[in-house]
This record gives sequence, C-alpha cells and structure tokens, in this order.
Amino acid sequence: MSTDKTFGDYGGQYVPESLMPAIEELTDAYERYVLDDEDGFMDEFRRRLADFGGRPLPLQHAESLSARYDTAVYLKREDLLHGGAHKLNNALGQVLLAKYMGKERIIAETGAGQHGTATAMAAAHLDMPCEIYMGETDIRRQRPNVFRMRTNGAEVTPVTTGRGTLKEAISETMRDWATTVETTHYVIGSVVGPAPFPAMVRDFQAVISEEAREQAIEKEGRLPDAVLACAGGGSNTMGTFAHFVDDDGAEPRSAGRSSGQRRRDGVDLYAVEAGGSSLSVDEEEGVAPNSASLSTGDEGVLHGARTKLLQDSHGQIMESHSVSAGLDYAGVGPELAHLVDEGRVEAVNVDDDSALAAFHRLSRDEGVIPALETAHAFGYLEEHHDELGDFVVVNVSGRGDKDLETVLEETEKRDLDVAPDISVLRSAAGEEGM
Amino acid sequence: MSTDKTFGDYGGQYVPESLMPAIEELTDAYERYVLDDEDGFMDEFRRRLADFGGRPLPLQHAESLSARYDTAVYLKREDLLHGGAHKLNNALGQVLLAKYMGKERIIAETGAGQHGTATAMAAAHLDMPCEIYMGETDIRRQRPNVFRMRTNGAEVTPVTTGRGTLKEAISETMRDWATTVETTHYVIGSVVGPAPFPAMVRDFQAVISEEAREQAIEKEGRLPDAVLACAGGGSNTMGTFAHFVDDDGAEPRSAGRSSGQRRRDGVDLYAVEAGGSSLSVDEEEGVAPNSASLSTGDEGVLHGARTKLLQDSHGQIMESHSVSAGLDYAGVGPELAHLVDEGRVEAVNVDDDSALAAFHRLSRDEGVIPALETAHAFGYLEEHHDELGDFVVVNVSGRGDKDLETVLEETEKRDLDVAPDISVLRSAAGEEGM
Amino acid sequence: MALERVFADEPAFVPYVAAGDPSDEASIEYVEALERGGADVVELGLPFSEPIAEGSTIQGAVARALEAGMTPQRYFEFVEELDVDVPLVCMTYYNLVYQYEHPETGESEAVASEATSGETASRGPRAFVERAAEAGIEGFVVVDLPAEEAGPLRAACDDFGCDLVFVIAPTTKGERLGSMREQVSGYVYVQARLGVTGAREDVSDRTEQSLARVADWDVPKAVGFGIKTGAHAERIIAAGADGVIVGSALVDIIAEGHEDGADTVAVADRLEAKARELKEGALTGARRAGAETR
Amino acid sequence: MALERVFADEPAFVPYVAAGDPSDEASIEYVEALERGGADVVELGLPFSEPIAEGSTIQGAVARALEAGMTPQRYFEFVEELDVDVPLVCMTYYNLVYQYEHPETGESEAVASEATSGETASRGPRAFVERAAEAGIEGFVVVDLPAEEAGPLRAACDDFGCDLVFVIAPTTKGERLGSMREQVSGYVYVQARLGVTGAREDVSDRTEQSLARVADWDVPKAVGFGIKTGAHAERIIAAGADGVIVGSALVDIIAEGHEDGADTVAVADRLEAKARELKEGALTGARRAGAETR
Ligand SMILES: Cc1ncc(COP(=O)(O)O)c(C=O)c1O
Ligand SMILES: Cc1ncc(COP(=O)(O)O)c(C=O)c1O
Repeated sequence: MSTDKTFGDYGGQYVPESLMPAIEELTDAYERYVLDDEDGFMDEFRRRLADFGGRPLPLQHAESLSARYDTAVYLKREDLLHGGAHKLNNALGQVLLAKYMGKERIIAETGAGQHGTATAMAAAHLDMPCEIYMGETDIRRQRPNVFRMRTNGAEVTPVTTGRGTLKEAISETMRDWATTVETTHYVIGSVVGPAPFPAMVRDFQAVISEEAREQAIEKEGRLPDAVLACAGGGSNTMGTFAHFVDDDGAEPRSAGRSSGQRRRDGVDLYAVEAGGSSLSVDEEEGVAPNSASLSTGDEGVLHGARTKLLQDSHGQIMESHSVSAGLDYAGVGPELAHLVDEGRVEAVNVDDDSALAAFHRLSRDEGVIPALETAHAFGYLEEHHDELGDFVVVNVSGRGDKDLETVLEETEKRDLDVAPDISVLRSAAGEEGM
Repeated sequence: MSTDKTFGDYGGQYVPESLMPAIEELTDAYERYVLDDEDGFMDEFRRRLADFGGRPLPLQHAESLSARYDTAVYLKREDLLHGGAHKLNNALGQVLLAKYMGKERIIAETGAGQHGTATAMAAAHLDMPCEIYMGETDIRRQRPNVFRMRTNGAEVTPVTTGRGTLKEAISETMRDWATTVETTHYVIGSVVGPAPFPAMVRDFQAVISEEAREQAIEKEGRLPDAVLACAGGGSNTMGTFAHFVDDDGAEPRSAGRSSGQRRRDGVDLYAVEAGGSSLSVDEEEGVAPNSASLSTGDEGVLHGARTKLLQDSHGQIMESHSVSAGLDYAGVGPELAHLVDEGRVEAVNVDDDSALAAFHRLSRDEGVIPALETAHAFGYLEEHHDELGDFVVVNVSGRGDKDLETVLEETEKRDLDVAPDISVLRSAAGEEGM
Repeated sequence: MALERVFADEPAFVPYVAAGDPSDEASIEYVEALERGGADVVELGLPFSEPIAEGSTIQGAVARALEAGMTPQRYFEFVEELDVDVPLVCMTYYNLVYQYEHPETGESEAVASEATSGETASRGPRAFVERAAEAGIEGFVVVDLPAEEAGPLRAACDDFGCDLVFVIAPTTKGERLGSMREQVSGYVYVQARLGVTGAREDVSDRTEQSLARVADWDVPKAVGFGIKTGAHAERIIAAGADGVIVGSALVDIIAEGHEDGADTVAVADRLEAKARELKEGALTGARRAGAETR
Repeated sequence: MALERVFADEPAFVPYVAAGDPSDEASIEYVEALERGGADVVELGLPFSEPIAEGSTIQGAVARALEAGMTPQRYFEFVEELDVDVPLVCMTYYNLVYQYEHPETGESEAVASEATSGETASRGPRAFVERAAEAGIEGFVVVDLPAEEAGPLRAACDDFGCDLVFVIAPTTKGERLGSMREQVSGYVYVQARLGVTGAREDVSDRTEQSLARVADWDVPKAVGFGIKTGAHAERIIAAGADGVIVGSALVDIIAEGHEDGADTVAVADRLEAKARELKEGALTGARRAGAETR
C-alpha cells in the first residue's frame, strides 16, 4: 500500500483550494489509522465488516457456468455483503475513519444508489448524520435505493444540473464539501477523486481479493488464471485485483491469446467496462454512448485526479451512457488507468446487449441475480471464455434486485433468447407500477 | 430430532390419499439423508449453504438498540442469507433432498414471495425445473419477488381462488402435487404441512440457532436470557429456537415478569405473531384482522396437520390479515403450537402499527432494514424490553427491500414519529410507479 | 356396513353434488332429480373452505354453497329436508368433523376466538357422526383423513352404525393397503387417476391397475375421478368396478345453469338425463363384463 | 507580474463574468460595460463542463455559455475581439488547460476518442498559455489547480510573462501557505468564506482572519466569494484588502436580463451601474481604512 499521490502519470490532487486542507487531514488520518492501524482502527473495521457486513463472503464454484465453458468458474460473492454490493466495504471504512477523525457529518454522492445506500447504512450503524446527493434522473431510475437511504435516516438531495446523473452528483457533493469541509467527511464511492481517496478506497475494498486469493488456493490449490471484475470508477475492480497484482508472470502479455496459449505463471486481470450501445462518440452533442473510459478515453483531469476520461477534443467532459447506472461515469480510477497502461490489467468491454443477456444467464443457470454492473463481467466471460485459462474468478460486485425496472424495460426492447417471459408480472399487476 | 409424526396433540398427516405414498417416501428420504446423513447429504447441504448461501451469518451486537433498552441486544443476521431471508436454508435443503430422491421437478407455494424466491434460486442452482404458485393478490403486492423468480427460471402461476394469498396458494400447490406426486417434490415453505415437513423444515432451519448459540457464548460468555423471532408458519421461529429448546430453566415460567424478576437459568423463547389491526375476528365475514393463530386460534386441521388455526365456529378457515405478507397465514407449525402449550415458548404478538414503527426504528438506528415480518419481533422488543433480561437475541429473518411498496403505503396512512419523510421519492419521481 | 347392499345386484351409480349449491332450495331439487335418474347412493358434499383435493369445478360448487350460507348445522337440516330413498354419504374434510359441536348435546356455538377445543362427547368426530346419523347419513368420505389418522372417526362410525369409505389412489401400495382394508366399510373409493377431481375426456389406464390392487377386498369397489360420460361408466364397470362415482360432470351442469340463470326445474331435468346416461352406461358395462367373463 | 500595477494606486474592482454568457455578442458588450463602470481587471471565465467550485449562479452562466458554443479556441478569439484596456485574467479549470491544443503549433483537432494525450509544446499548459498571451490574457486563475500540481503551468506563465493567481481559502494554513506564496504572482485571491461562489447578504467574519494570514505577502490581496454590494466592498477594503472580486452579483444581472429577454444595452447599463456601485464602495472603504490606520 502506498501513500504516493500518483500512480505513474495518474492521480494527484486537483481540487479547489478550500478542500486541500481537508485532503491533507484525510491523508494524515489514512496513514495513521489505515496504514499504521493506530488506535486499533483496522481491527475495528474488520470486526464491523464481519459482524455488520457479513464477511467473509464465499468464493463459490459456479457449476453450470463451469460446465458451459469447460473452465472452473468461481464467483466471489460480494452480492451477499450487507446492502447488496461491495460498496459497504468502502463506505464502512470511510464512515468509521470519519468518526476517528472527529467529523460530525457524512456526505456522499450516488449514481445507482448502491454507494448511497451503503453509506447511509454505515452512517446509521455508526450514528452519523448523513446526506446523499443523487441526480434527479437516477432518483427516478433507482427508487428502491432512494427509499432505503431515507429509511436509514439519510437525507437524499436531488441534483438537477446537467443530465442529473452521477457526474453531476459528484460535482454537487464537492460543492457541499467545499462549504462544510471542517466538520464533514465526503465518502467518495469509488477509487476516484483526489489522493488519498483512490488508494484508501482500494485498501478498504482489498478485502475482496485478500479473501478470494486465499479461497482460490484453498479450493483449487492454486491461483486463478484470470480474474474478472466490472469497472465503473473501479473500486470493486481494484478491490478484486489488489492482492493479485503482484502475481504477475514473467512473459509480456498479449491480447487475444487463445486457449492453451495462455501463460500459466501469472494471474491475468480483466477490467470489464460498459461498452454501452456503441464505442463511438457524438462529439457534437458531448455524448458518449458508453462508459468505456479505459478503453476509449484519454488522459485528463476530472473530480480531483488525472486519469482516463471521456471528453471531447476541447476537454469538456462527455455524458457517458450505460444500461447500468453504476458504470455510467466518464472517468475511472487513476491506479486502474495506470495498471492498464503498464499492461498489468487488460481493459476490455462488452455492450449493453451482452450485459443484459449475461444478467439473465447467470440468474437462470446459477440462481444468482447479479447487478447489471456485475453482468458486464459475465458478458465478457461468455464472449471470451476460451482465452481465459482453466480457472477463472469473477467478482459478483452486487445483486440485481435494484435493477428490476431497468431490466424489465431493456429486456422488452430486445430479443434475447435467455430472457424469461415476464408476462405474469404484467397480466396480474395490470399497468400498475412496481 | 425426532421422526415422530406428532408433537403432543399436534401434527400428523391429514392429506388426500394420493399424497400419502409421497409423504411416506419423503419420510424415508428424510430419515436416511437428513437424520442419518446417508451419501454425505448433510455435508453437501452444509457446503452449499456456505458457498451458495453465505453461511455462517453474524450474530451482531446492536449498539443503538442496546443503549436504547439498556440490554445487550444481538441480531442474528438471516437477512444476509442469499435471497434476503432465512427461507433459503429450507429451500436449499429440500431441493437438494429432492435431487437425492431422484425427483425431476420442484413446486412450491409462496406468500410474500420470499420462499418462492429462495426455492427458485435453489432450483436454478441445482438445475431443477421449478413452478411456484402465488396468489394473484400477492403477485401484485410483491412484484420484485415475482421478477426474481422468473429471472431464476421458475414458472410463476397465479392463483385466483379466494383472496388470492398464501392459503390459496398452498391449496393449489397441493392440487398440483396430487397430480404429479410421482416425479415432483413439493417444497413446503415453513414448518407446516403433514409430517415429516414440520420436523424436516425445522432441521434445515436449525442452523440458525446452531450458529447463534455458539456465537452467543463466544460473544457474551453465556446463553441469552431471551430469544425472539417472528412467527408466521414458524420456520424462522423454530430454526431460531431449536438449539435453545433444551436450555430450559427449572422454575415454571409466568407471563408478565418484570425486569429483575426473570429467571437467570433458562433461555426464554418468544414467538411474535402478527396482531394485525386487531385481535378480534369478524365471524360473519370469515375474516380475522390478524394472523395470531398461536395467541388467538384454536385447534384444528389445515394443510395436512393438526395445529392452531384461525377458524370460525364451524371449522371454516378464516382469511388472516397482516401488514406483512409473510406472516399472513391462518395456521402455524404444529411443533410451535405444542411448545406454546407446554409453556416452553411464549406466544406473543404486536400489531401492524408497532411492526411498522419497529421497521423504521431498526433501519434508522442500526442501518439494518428488516422485513416487515421480522419487524414484529422488534416491535415486541420495544414494548417489552424490560421483561426480557440482560441479553436478548432477535432473529432478523429477512431484509425489507421487498417491502418498499407496502411500507410506503402503510406509513403514509399513519402518523409514526420514527418514519422518515419520503417526499423526495414522490417529488422527483412524480406519480410514476416504483 | 349397510351401504354394501346397493352394489349387490347391479352396478351402482354414485353421484356427487355439494349440498347447497347454488342454494338450498335448488340443491334439494337436484339431489331428488339424481335419484330419479337412477342414483343408487348420493355423495353429498359438506363444503369446506380449503378443498385441497378438488379441481376447479368442485371448488366452484363449494364456493357457491358457502356463499349461500351452508354450514355443518345447516347441512344436517338440509339432509333432513331431502325426500330421497337412496342412502346418503357425507363427503367432507376433517376440520369440519373435528370442530363439530352437537347443537343439543354441545354447548351453544362459540366464536372461534373464544372457543375451547379438543374432542368431547359433544364435540368432534363422535358428535358429528351422531348428528349425521340422526339426520339419516349412512356413511362418510373424509378426503384428507388417511387411515392412519382415522381412529376416532372409525370408532364413532361403529357406534352409530355408519360406514367409513376410504379412497385408494393409484399410488397407494404395500402396507397402507392393509390398514385401509381393515378399516374400510360400505365401499372403497377407487381413485381412477392422480390429481384432483374434474371431468376428463378419457378414462385413465391406471383404473384397471388400481382395481386389481383391491380385487380381493370384500367391499364393493366404486371408481371415481374424471368420469364424464355413459361410455366412461360403461368402460369402468366393464373393467370390474361395482360402481361409478361422478361429481364434476354433474356439477358442471349446475354451474352452467347457475351462470345462465336457468330455472331450477330445467337444470334438474338435465341432471336427471345425465344421471340416466351414466346409470345406463354402467348397466351396459355390467352386461359386457358378464358376457366377457362368464 | 504586471497585474500588480492595477492595485498600486487605489483599491481595485475585479469583476468576473463567463465569456460568451449568454452569447458572444452580448458578452462582449458586458465586459466593455464593466470597464466603463470602473473595472480594474476582468476575470473572464472560460467555461468548463464540471464547475465544481461554483454556486448555482455561475453554474448557470457556464451552462449558458457552453450552450451558446463557447470553446477554448473560440474563447481566445473572443478575447481578441474585446475592446478593453484593462488587463484580463482567464479563470478556468485545469482539464481545459491540460487538453488545450494550439491551433497553429498543434496538430489539427482530433476527436476525443482518437486523440493522443500528454503534454507537448503544442498541447497542454504551455500551448494554452502561449495562445492566451497572444490573445492578450495577462494572468490565470485555475480553480482546481492547487500549488502542488501547478508546476507546468507556473513554468509556462514564466515563459510568456503571465501571472498565476492562487486562491487562499479560510482553511489554508501552515506549509501550504508557504508554497503558494512562492508561486503566486499578480495578486492573491483571498476566498472570503468557505463554499462555492455565490452572492450573499453579508460579509464573512472570516475575511479579516484570512487577510491577516497573507498580510506580509508582497502581492496585492483581492477578496472574493459572496460580495454583492458597494457596502460589502467598502467593508472588505476597509479591512485591508487591495481589491474586491465580484462574480455572482454581476452574473445575476446577466441571468435576469436573459430570462426577461431584456436587450443587451439595458443589461449592459445595469452592469455598468452595479460596477460603479462596487468600485465606489471600494474607494470609500479605502478612505475609511486610510482614516482609521493613518
Ligand atoms: C454492483 C456494482 N458493481 C459495480 C459498480 C461500479 O463501481 P466500481 O467500478 O467503483 O466498483 C457499482 C456502482 O454503483 C455497483 O453498484
Ligand atoms: C423474512 C420473513 N420472515 C418470516 C417469515 C414467516 O415465515 P416463518 O414463520 O415460517 O419463518 C417470512 C415468510 O415469508 C419471511 O419472508
């Protein structure tokens, strides 16, 4: 774990001056409590992750998928974490840290509502007042999560600027923070933002791969050939990769290995981005119909860090798009961008159709309903399973309950042979809402 | 654990003749695989509960509630089980048993949709075709769960008789079973039905108290003074009590002990039923505005067993009512009825208002959103905490995500000071459905 | 024990209707019409709110009867009002037997929430059979009461000289057959197929196998479940049955009449005609069986 | 280094507007009106899509300007078209600086998905400052560029003789003050309060404390954030500031004019009047300060 502010060319602290002191204070707290485990912080964090969060979580052998792909496929079950996604690992860590720092209030942004929900839960658990900024559009798309946040006692403040999604919510939360920075901690929801957030969030999420690595050895007697995780900001991604990053092989890696050709001596890491409906962009409208910043973006500065971005030729940030709200972000964590540049992580993507089909496939064949975000990783597995070796671990970053509305709508638009007929829902319920 | 068909006066096998052979076959399979662990059944069950289900699950110290009640309150976190409720313990056990028995198809009934969801998940996991019967009314109340079942590949068949809720769904599933009994296993969703179901479901659910008892000793160095669980059919209840039943004290128990007076040498067991809107009944309409069969029902025969029932003076079964669909059932498990008669379990109840307030309280103060069923147990804790001793375990039988719609609606009807203002949901989303 | 008499000379036609469907008045007409049509025994359903063994046809009958106010007490009065000579069998579910309180020997009816439970002389199977016998019922079929749980009811039947009919399903085998054989009296109800009640287009091939299983029992064998036409009845009797039990095909006529608002006499006529068709079929079957086997 | 001159004789009034809000034509009129009203320096916003330090007023200005087609290239042309004598400072966010490609020394514009990144002579801070200097910009405020990350931009400013202004927040303390003091030139932007831009009804008490923290710096101190009236300006100057920076109070006038469909001349007149009020307030403040301290 490093306290460097940068990862190669990426990272840094590009924030308004009023936030800098808070970021320095946070850096100090991160070093003391997280890295040096002062006052037993990490013990308390781990204890709460276990008792409140439900860790450790299983690495499950996926029998149907393994048969389908003739490969040992294992699922890292972050969907079983309290709240239904990996997000609580980070939220609990940060809210607890805020408590150690003597902060009195928590703010956070949320897109899919998963980070907001996790933060609201952690704040309720630790008795901290909490306010969540959420784009108006996302509030509409993710009503169940809004309800959960309110139920957990958090304020949910609609953000009406721009398209009303995650990007705008982050900007608005930063504005709140600039005003309240002395008493308030901003719980950033992914490995993005100014240092030390990317490293700190990774460290809180690293419990995923800490467990998975041990479990892999326990179950198969060896390390996996490939590890897959979806990537929005990249927190489940970095969490799933962290303890495998050093398990690199010697040979240089090349894309498009076919079965048998793949190196046996390293763990390949795949960050699966949202290819949306297309990888091309509409420069005129400032819209990218995808969220594949690692695959198609270029370097720039957003929300406090230098990283890969979806931007137009002038440097204006584009509106990203994905069927999954949680991947719908124009940036990505700087460390992940760096690992991709280094060749340690392969940046890949699948489109909305593939993710949706994978959602239905995993649900039907394994009895595990993944988040649409997660489904992207399984879309990649479907398309490229013969290039991934004999032992593949996929992170199930979250469960799909939250995606009901979207999946219904998007499935209806398509002709997916794996999708169930859901007419019973319509006929019995008439045209009522969910 | 017993293979007796009765529990005192309760239990038995009151089913049409065509089902009797299947019930005998099941009894045989239960004895061989579950009780005698033939062919490693129980090992496989436990392994799948761990890898697929996420067990063991925490016994969490509830800090806010403990402070509120000046009592060590612990939460047994069944809400973290895959699917979001304790139901999977049983569903996985039965679907696996059906597999060992060579059955080719699974059927089940569902009320709240939690048992149907759990069964559909288990069936998808174990690659068994699955059909779920669900009352039309419940399909409307529990759309998200219908979606989950369909997504997991289960057929969901609406039941249109009667009020279209759980009672009718059970009857309809029995009709299917009577036709298909040779190839099909009926996964009953609670500790109800003809023997061996009540004992078998209890055994599958007993993992709850097996863990909780050990965890209690580990965390507090002793057994709890009181254990609380909500009771519909009573499966989470019996699962939570099973390993504590023998931890009885010597003195006879009496209702209405006040603080300080309670015996120190036994674990008191409280089954909290749904008091609904009132404990009285409308004999004319055949309607009980509650589901408190242990507290207010009397002996009779329903769905295969002799037990406590809500019935009119002629023996016609009444329509039960509860704000929580999962408790909305006119019967209760025969073993639980017996333990209540014996004085080992105390049958208590709280009304809809109390459950709803408890739902909001636990969500806000602990960051754990309980199922409305579960909330009844916390309603009782709120009302009677000073009679329960110094160390109380409450089973969190499920999570409340499924209850969104109902909670919104029911909260709006009431003036609950613990409920959040959810106008952000309405204003941002307009009058659209969830 | 007495019911066996009706199977002695010729194949019996045993119709089922739910008492009080769709009203007491009409239902009385219908039962009497069935007798006119040739019924040898009538299985008269006492409707229970959870008819788990019935298909949608009989569920409908039960719902109509309950809706019209049928109760166990009323049921016995209904029986007393009937003007028929054929024996009557009460077909019901066990909870109604279990909960029954004799109006004279028992206490006054108490609402469920106050009622005390448990069997006494004035409550439960004994009280139920006593009152039934008073009203003129000669036997019982309790759908959800397997032989294993039938002890108390069997004893009451013995005391009041009534028959207790059991159902043999296609799946019933081995030891269970033995215990049923011991307890059964009047006739044995041979379930022609798996599943729930309901009229079908064909006769199950499993009927013969089921009949074979009880061939050496010394009670008459009546076959039911799915029988709809005279031709079905003929085939069943030809296969060796002593009687045919027909419910849904008759209830369908009642239901249709109720929906169409047809008058009671017209419906009664249709029932009588249907009964005649079934009885005729049974008689033809008996002649065929006689020709083939003798 | 040159910007310091405007603070030398009297307190400076430093208005902020977003270039191109709500259209290029109007915006040019407005800047010129501000000069007429007494502006000593104009902070001219180059709009960025994610204005994380702005309150809703300036967010609105930025959105209008972007909507009307403002781009960095267009911005410099805009500056060239302006007919003002007062120095101009470019206020923006770092990504636009970082991404900037000089139209002559750089390659032709590439769409984002094809563009190669990284700083070169023709791209990034150096290219940006070069083009800005050509157009007549004398200094920069880059809102999300703290001193720690400012190396490349500072170097470019040195090469082209431009000033780099830093913001001191109420929370800025200790070491960080030192590194900013080293790099700052032109003036230091003293942020009067925590939070984002936006006109307020009062002057923050923290202004004096912030001013005290930079009292011994040898650059002029201009105070901004929340200043709305001549009275505010007077109080701030009286407290020891060398200038007042006013953005939202002016943008409010532009926004209102835009919404009401008022004509450009009328809005320009209102801006000029507001500028005069603020400049007068500053001058009064200076007289008060002189009276009190001398
Ligand atoms: C289930 C799930 N997976 C993945 C993501 C993407 O975030 P990250 O890339 O930071 O893991 C989200 C974000 O909301 C999520 O909810
Ligand atoms: C969360 C939850 N708790 C409790 C129950 C009640 O069932 P039982 O009494 O069998 O535990 C249900 C039934 O659906 C449920 O979903």
